[in-house]
Amino acid sequence: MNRFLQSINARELIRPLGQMVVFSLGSAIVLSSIVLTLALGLDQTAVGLALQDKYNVSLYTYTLVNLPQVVIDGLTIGFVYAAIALGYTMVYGVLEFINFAHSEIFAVGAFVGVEILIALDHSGLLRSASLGMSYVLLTFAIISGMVAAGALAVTVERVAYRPLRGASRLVPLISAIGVSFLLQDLIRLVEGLTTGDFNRIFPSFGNFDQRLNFGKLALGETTINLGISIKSIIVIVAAMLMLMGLNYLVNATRIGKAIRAVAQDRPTASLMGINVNRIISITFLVGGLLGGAAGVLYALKFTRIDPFVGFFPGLKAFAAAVLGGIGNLTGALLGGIVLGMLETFAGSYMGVFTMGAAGSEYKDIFAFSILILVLIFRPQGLMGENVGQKA
Amino acid sequence: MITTGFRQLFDRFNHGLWPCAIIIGHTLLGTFLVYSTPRSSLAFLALVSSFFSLYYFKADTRFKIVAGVLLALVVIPVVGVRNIFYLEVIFQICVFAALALGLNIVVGFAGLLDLGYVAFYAVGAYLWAFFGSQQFYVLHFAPGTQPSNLPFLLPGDAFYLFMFLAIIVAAITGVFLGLPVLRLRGDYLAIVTLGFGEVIRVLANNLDKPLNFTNGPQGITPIQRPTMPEPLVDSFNNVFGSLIGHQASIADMYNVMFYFLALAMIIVIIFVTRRIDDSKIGRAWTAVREDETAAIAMGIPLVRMKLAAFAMGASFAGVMGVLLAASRTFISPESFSFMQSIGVLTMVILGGSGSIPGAILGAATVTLLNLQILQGFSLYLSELRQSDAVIPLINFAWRDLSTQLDPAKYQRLLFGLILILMMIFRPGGLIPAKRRKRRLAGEEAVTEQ
Amino acid sequence: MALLETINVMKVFGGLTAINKVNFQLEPGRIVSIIGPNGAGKTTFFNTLTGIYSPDGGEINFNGRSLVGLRPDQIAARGISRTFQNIRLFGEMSVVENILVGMHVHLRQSPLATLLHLRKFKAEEAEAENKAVKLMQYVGLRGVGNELAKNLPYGAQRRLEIARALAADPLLLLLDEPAAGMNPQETEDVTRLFRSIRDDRGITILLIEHDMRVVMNISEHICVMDYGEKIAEGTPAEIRSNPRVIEAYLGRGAVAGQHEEKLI
Amino acid sequence: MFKHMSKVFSLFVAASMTVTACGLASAADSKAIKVATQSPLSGDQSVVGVDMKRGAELALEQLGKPLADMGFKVELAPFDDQANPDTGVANAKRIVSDPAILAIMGHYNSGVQIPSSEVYHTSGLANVSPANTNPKVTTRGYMEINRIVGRDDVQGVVGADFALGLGAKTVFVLHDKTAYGQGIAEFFKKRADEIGMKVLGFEGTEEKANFDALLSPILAGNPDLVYFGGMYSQAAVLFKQARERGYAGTFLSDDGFDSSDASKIAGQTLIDGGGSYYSTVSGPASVYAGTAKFIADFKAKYNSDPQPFAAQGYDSMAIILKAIENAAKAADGAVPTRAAVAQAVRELKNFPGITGTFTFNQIGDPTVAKYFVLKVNSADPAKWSKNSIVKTLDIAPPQQ
Repeated sequence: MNRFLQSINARELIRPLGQMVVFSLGSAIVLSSIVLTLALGLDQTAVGLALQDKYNVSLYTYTLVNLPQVVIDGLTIGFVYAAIALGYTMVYGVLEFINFAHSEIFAVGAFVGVEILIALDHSGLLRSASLGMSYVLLTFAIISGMVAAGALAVTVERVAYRPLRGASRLVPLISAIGVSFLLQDLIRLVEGLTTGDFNRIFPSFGNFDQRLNFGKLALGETTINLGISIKSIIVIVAAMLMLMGLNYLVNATRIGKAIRAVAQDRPTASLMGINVNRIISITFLVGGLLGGAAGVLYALKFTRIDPFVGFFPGLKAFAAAVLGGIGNLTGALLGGIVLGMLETFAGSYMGVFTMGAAGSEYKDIFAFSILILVLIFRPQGLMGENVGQKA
Repeated sequence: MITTGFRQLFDRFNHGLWPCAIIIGHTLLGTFLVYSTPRSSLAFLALVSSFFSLYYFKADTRFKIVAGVLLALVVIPVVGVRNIFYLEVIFQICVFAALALGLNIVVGFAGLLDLGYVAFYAVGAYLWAFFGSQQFYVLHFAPGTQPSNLPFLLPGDAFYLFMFLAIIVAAITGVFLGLPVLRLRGDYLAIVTLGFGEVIRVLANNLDKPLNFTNGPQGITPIQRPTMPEPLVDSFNNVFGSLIGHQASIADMYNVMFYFLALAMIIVIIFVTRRIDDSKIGRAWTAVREDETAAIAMGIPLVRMKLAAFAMGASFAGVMGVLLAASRTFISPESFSFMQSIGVLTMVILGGSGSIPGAILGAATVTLLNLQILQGFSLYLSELRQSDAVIPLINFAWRDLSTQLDPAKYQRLLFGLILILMMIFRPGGLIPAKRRKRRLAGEEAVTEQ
Repeated sequence: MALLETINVMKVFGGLTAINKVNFQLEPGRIVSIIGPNGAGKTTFFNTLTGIYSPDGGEINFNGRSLVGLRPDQIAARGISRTFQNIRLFGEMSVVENILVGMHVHLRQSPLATLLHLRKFKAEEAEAENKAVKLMQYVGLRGVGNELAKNLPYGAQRRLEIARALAADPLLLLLDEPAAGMNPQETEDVTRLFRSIRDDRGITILLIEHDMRVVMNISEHICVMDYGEKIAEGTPAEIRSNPRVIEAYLGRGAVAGQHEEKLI
Repeated sequence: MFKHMSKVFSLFVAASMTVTACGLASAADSKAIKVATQSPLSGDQSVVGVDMKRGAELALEQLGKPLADMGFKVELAPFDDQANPDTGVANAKRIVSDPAILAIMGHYNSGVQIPSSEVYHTSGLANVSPANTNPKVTTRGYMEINRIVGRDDVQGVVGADFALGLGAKTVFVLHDKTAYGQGIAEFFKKRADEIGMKVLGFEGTEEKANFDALLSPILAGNPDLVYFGGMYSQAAVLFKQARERGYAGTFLSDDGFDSSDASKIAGQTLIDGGGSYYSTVSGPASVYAGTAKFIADFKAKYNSDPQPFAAQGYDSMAIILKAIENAAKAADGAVPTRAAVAQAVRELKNFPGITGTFTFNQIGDPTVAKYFVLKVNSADPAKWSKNSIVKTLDIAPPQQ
């Protein structure tokens, strides 16, 4: 036991935690100062007056009072993106390949988790569960989702990607797009045949829907409840655990060492006696496990899932991974947080700042525009290394 | 074994007068079948496939041209006016073939994976939709609240002008998008173009405020069509009326007209593509696709060449957009989803990336599958389900077959399967691209292997 | 005046200095080799000359004009052609087409002429094709004009790469290990080819090569690099006896031993 | 590999031959009539589209008897428009080219209905739309095109008037950025402005899950009422999240909200605070006995609750069957022409359906649309049908 404890490299466990704090605070401070400056500048213009007319508060006060909640919301969705982005970045780091089907692997995880909970709900177990038990059941659902998604990811790699290794880059990417579409309809087919309906709803149990309130902030005639729901906390904590676990796996274990070796130089790793195929399978397995967990967490947070549920979160998470520097685990975290924050800030304030001309319907575009901008000025992403082109 | 047998059979008949006889026979058989069984999918397939025997069999070029012209300009319109569904299918095959040819330049020639290709289609469609409708006078109304009886901004014949304008506007959009993103590596480019496709769709969906440019999700209607010359209708009816069995109405003639326009566009596109492919630009594209570093070291300006490919692909899509807007008289953002981009990509990959006949075959196959065969199967299953039929051996009543198993529902599954299987088993596509064999002076004859 | 001149050229990757203040002059019409142990920065030097890497300091002048800040294609258009250490042909294109790609910068071909197949377009294409066939034959390839480049045997691929580079009518030809992987007979053939390229066409040649027989046989001048720096320069005879070169190749101990020997 | 391909190909050819053969066989029946449906059966909108088709299927099964007694064999020909105008138009042309098809029930998306109905119009094929609320559907004035749902410019107004009646002074209007949802929301906003309510914000969103960003301005304004134009699948998620963040006001939505899944998603949050309401044309069980029976029958047959517009699908088919019957009687039991069927649809007077009593005006809108506003009474999805009527309105559509 003691030997085991010693073998755990404490620093590798703590490091990502520190990074999370830095990234969260950093992006919160930067974005907050931007919107506050904007608000101050626009306070006396038509924008401010229009708001005064409707809400009876100055633009600056409105912006300031809303800030804490916006930051909390941004962080929550940011961690969801980060959790999905880890799967993309793992695979990309090793194979330099965009696993386009990761979003559907995520969806399968969500479906398996939710179906298990629905079955438990029908058996009455869920409603009678104590608080502690409900957490156990949730964990069980998450683990089931992980196992299913992990198995699927490994299968997909074996069937649709492995035969294409060594072909030009676009070939496996197109195959991955194919897998993504195939899986969407397969989920639909299976759900349709078994349940007759593919819209599935996360059953309500435990205390996950409750909200911890931190206090009230006065805004004109109304007050804003500052708080965070328990399910959001679960999402954040789980995402943190996932990142820490992954970080540890990659940086402090034998398998991690093998994964890094394969990522750096596949032929050499193979010469050193590493079973490259096995390591690649493990990479997909890990990516799938993470995706499955993220799927169940997503269903917990947002209640309703359908076979196409993976597409948009997947796209955003991919954008997050690229933003942070794809192939870089810390980058995925940073990218997720930054993207989540940006999106939430844009969605929350754009309508007010543009007097309703452009509102939260543009938040997806906003995320993509940022991605394009970053890629133009820093193609390797925020934390990626600049790898020179080999001639 | 079947393949070799088939090939031997093919070779035996592919010389002398056989090809001419087969082409004529095939066309006549197809026409006869369609005539005698006006709603049979198979008969229609037989007719459409005669284009491919025209393509595959070796015959005198002049004969092929005459046969092709007769088939495209006489047989198809006549059959199409008799049954407008056929004409619609052919029209859509033409539209998608044009799109596939455009995307083929980007993906097949230059090797740039563009997942947002319909964005340019949308640009063309909305260009004409805005100027060719009343939308200009609706700028200050929220969607749905405009008064009726507004005038049109431009006469319908401005359509032809806008077909040219769309080439330019779509090309500029292509350059505008391409400039920042074409420096990116191939797989990043795929995702960024995917994002761009979404951006255009979301813009189309949301630009109904502050000024109502696109009418949002309600879409723009009515969009004008070019005027139909009366004499054309009359002469068509005079010549073919008896063959068709009834008088073609103006609406029928519009169908024929848009089919002709789409066909003309395809011919122009093929002509342009082949000429460009066979010049220094085409070689530069292939070089860039094969090896960017080597290409740039040979003095090929990478970004400029990629931009050229992007702009050219975009302009083809732009023209087809204008055509679509006019033929439908209605445009809404739903036509420009990611699904459409993937559909066109599937056509290119299925037919053969970089192959012109491949792109057309891909477009024809996917469109036929989607509009005719899968729907046909579903309808057939639905009929069986409403009958008392039973599968004999296992004693399974069709009535109990779940509607979840209707093939028409699984378009995505089909696209996915095509993409995966083609990549694994036949990455070159159904008709792989071939390099042109040159007759080289001073070279001794090259022996075929 | 020197055809190519580098002044204090630097290239740094991360913390690693791949080329350190290299000063180098290349007189027109000569055949010059760059040698050095693996990882000495030779290929990086080529990549910096051809613009694939932009230098982190220093000047590169070619034919009297600076190359710094130009894109690789612009540099190629100025008259520098190259081959690659690990052959980089356009595998799916035919042999002739590969050579035609090399002529890219010299072909006019306005869009209009291309689309309408005007007479000047056809004439230019025919002339280019002729030239390509001649080039093919010049480097010793016969009867393979319509073969796909990827289907050629190894030695032929090397030759094709040289033909492609020559197609641009360069002033300077950079060859990166052109004899790698060849048998002695083939090596002798290409060596003769290089000399005739210089003699018949007046093209200056700069090559990286490990095969010392080739280097000593063909070079009029040799430049030696180690750890990103130019450590020696001179005629083959001078280089052969230069102690720093021997040290770089054989390690410090060997040189010390040699000195001891002399002392004794 | 190629060998496999040819095998697949020959299988494929054989299969399509069977299809054709059977198609030919069935067309031979002289008194065979088909009614087509078009709705999205695949893709993410198929949830609604499939149930629309099922509604029609159920109607044919239950109400096909009079025609069967006259010796007709009525078949359903369901088409998948994939929510895509291109597919819709192609299907439309296929439908009109089949002379056995006498009428069409469809579509879900106005974006598909409008171009497709141009085809029905040129071929004189009667179209009864169960779901298209866009005014343009009927304002083109086509003889063949009818709908049984109220127009955007009616339902939006109903919602706004009701909100005022509840005493709401400030509202926040949201919609789902579809032709349907935005159409209703635009008219809600317009009416709200006219009758003096303060519209704090008007936003559309395609988001399906994470409404946090959208909720910030709503909670900051704390409106008396939040209106959502669109489907329950978004509205219920949004309402739930708003309530969890402490919003205490009232929710109001449109007939897209009329699904028990809404309370499966949002549960208790619909009851808390100011409660939740929705306007609908589909009468609740207490008014229309047919509705309760429909829900029960639907559940028995398909093992799931009907989605919004399933009942309208049922009614559309019922109207079509009745019209065919009338036209056939007028033709002395012969197969009626398409024109006669289209005429018969228009001429129906006070047809009793499960979602209302229908008479069409001269452009094909129901002359009087009966609107109910219902209040969600229970967090239990099973008790959705017990939702109570709080208001009933009879509104005639604008005459253009």
